[in-house]
Amino acid sequence: MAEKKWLPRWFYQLASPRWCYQICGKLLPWFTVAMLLLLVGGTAWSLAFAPADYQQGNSFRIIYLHVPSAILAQSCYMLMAVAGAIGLIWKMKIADLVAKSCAPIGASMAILALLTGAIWGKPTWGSWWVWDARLTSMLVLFFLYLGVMALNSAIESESTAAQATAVLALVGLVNIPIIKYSVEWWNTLHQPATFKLTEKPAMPAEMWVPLLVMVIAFYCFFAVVLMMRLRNEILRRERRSGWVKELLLSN
Amino acid sequence: MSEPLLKAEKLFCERDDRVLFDGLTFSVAAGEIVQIEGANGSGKTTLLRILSGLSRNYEGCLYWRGEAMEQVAEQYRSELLFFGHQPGVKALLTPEENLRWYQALHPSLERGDLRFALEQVGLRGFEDVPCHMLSAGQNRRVSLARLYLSKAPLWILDEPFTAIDKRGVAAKEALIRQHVDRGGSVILTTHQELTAVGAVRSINLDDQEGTR
Amino acid sequence: MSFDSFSEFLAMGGHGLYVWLSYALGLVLIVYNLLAPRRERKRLLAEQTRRLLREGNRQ
Amino acid sequence: MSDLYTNSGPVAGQLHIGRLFVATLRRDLMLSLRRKSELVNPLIFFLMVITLFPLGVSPESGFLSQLAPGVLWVAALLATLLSMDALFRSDFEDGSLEQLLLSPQPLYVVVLAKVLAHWSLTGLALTLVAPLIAVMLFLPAQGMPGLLLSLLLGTPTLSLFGAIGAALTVGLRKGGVLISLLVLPLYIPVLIFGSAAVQAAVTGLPVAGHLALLGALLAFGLVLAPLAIGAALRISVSG
Repeated sequence: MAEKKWLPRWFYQLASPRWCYQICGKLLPWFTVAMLLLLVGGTAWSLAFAPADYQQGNSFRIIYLHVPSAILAQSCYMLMAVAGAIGLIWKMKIADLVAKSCAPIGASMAILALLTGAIWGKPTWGSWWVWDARLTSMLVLFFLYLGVMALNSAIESESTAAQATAVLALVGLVNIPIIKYSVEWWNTLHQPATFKLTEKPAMPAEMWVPLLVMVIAFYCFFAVVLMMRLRNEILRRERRSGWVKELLLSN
Repeated sequence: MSEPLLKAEKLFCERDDRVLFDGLTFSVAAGEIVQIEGANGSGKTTLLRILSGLSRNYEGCLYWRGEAMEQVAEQYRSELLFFGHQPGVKALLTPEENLRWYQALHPSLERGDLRFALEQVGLRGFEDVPCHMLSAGQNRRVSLARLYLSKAPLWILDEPFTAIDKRGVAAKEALIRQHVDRGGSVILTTHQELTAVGAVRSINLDDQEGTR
Repeated sequence: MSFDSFSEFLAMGGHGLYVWLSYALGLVLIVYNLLAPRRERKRLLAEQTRRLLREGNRQ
Repeated sequence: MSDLYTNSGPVAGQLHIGRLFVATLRRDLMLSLRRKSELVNPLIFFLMVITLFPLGVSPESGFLSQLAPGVLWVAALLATLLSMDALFRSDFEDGSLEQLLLSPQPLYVVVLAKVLAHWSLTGLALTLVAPLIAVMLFLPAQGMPGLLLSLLLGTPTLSLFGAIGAALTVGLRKGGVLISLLVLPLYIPVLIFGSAAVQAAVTGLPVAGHLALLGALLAFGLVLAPLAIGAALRISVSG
């Protein structure tokens, strides 16, 4: 393994499922508390204290769910693809498991972004669905997630499934900017310069600070769910190893 | 004694929740015949696929001429001839067309006389008959004709004698013998008794720890 | 506070349906995402413990 | 004679990439041409999907001519997608794929040759019949060059991306539907730029920009897709 020396030590520690399981277990309560505080505080702030938008009124408050979930859906895909690549290149099991755990979270965040976008569209544009560039890109992202999940569940062998999914996720990651660009281009072609949902020239601080809080809260939520899912996957993958047996019998 | 051609260290493989082998270590020297034995489902084919580099679902290390397999994969492939479960013969092509493509694919196959090779496997006169008109055994022999053209030092053969008559088997054994005499090595599985190839070392997968 | 009364807060200036529907959906998805792995963990632990006991008995 | 195998130089040294490319292309074309019935299936499918639109929507010429660019592109896309599953399947089933992966020659070249062979019998064929079918949809004559050129530049990209899906699902018994699920999102940019090119040609706007975008997508696909296809094939065969 001489050729891998240039990687830092924690990288190898991460590669140990047992260490990873334990560190996730230790971190989980902290992240859970942070998530709960931020989510409750952020929701209260965005629903009751943030000012209403002068154009859209109170329907603007949907932004505090729509934007964080959209951001999370995108960064979750990125993490999934990067973890998949690490798993492919360095044959690191944990990375495969992280990638597998990411998919359902990202897909549900994409659904949330789509649904909130559609609901927001009703008071803004007067219809439940508009082929807006952002919503369309999000829909495509959701399709990409569905593809990854379908492929993963179609292949029986766990390691083959992980590798195939990683390739697909990487291909998707490379294509996402192209898809986004093409959809935006298509959008301007068909409905020139309409009113965009989340494009605000300058948002006042009392509007974007709660948004920031919600984004951080969503990231904490993501960390919590990811760690919970990862721990499950580790248990399943390592079910025959000594430490899992001990853990099971001590229960 | 020089470096062994192929070395396997602590191979571990599991399939469908079952450990096929664990800690399997062996090496194959030049001029050696190694027969992989074991009951059905003991992982013979899986092992051959791992050794050939087709299957990557294993743990452990493989070395080719003393170097890690991943680093010399391309060279290894140029020095390997693999005969797998499926013969890899296209039904819509003639034996000759099939072999021509293999020659383009594998530089280790001599560009010599295809007709000679086909004659050796008893397919003279079938050169331009589409393979779907041939029997299963004849299809396998089309693929086996590659052995007569091969310059590759290592042959990995999965059940090469299935669906081949006695005379054919004797001819293949003579060929293997010749290959070994020239310093080549063979790793194979077979249900038949090997009679005329000389010394055969066998590795039994049933004896492996972790296999029950 | 940008609302004067609780009923105004609920009405959201006429957009109550949309805002509350969005937040309800958000709540449902978040809670589901948190509960699903918990349930899965319980199921997994029980299943693997049973398997372990089963295999222990056999030997 | 025993020194024959100890020096490995000449065997590893000579890589006849050009010969390999031509041999693979020839082989795949020959295989397809010997199975003529399957050869025309994508074309028939293309024609049938096109027929559905006048029947399902309206046979009125003004309406159809407006719909034509998008419909032609969607139908071409679906026809390509439909033919994708067969790309590696027979090779996988008869063991040729294993031999292909065990070749010391660059997989990139073989994959590219296979995709090219596949494209010349699906994408290229679709492109050639598209003007005939466009007439049935009342596509204005000035749109024809745009249609031909956009299909010519766009369908190879469809084949390349589709081949990634085919390679990922080749080990699965039921790959067909799954391929569509994996590949359709990736087809979106090609569809957008392709149908926009036709539309622009119909309205008399310059199409060079659209075609340049399609060309860029193709160049991008040519460079990267074979790598993904090769990796996917190795994974599928390994499993």
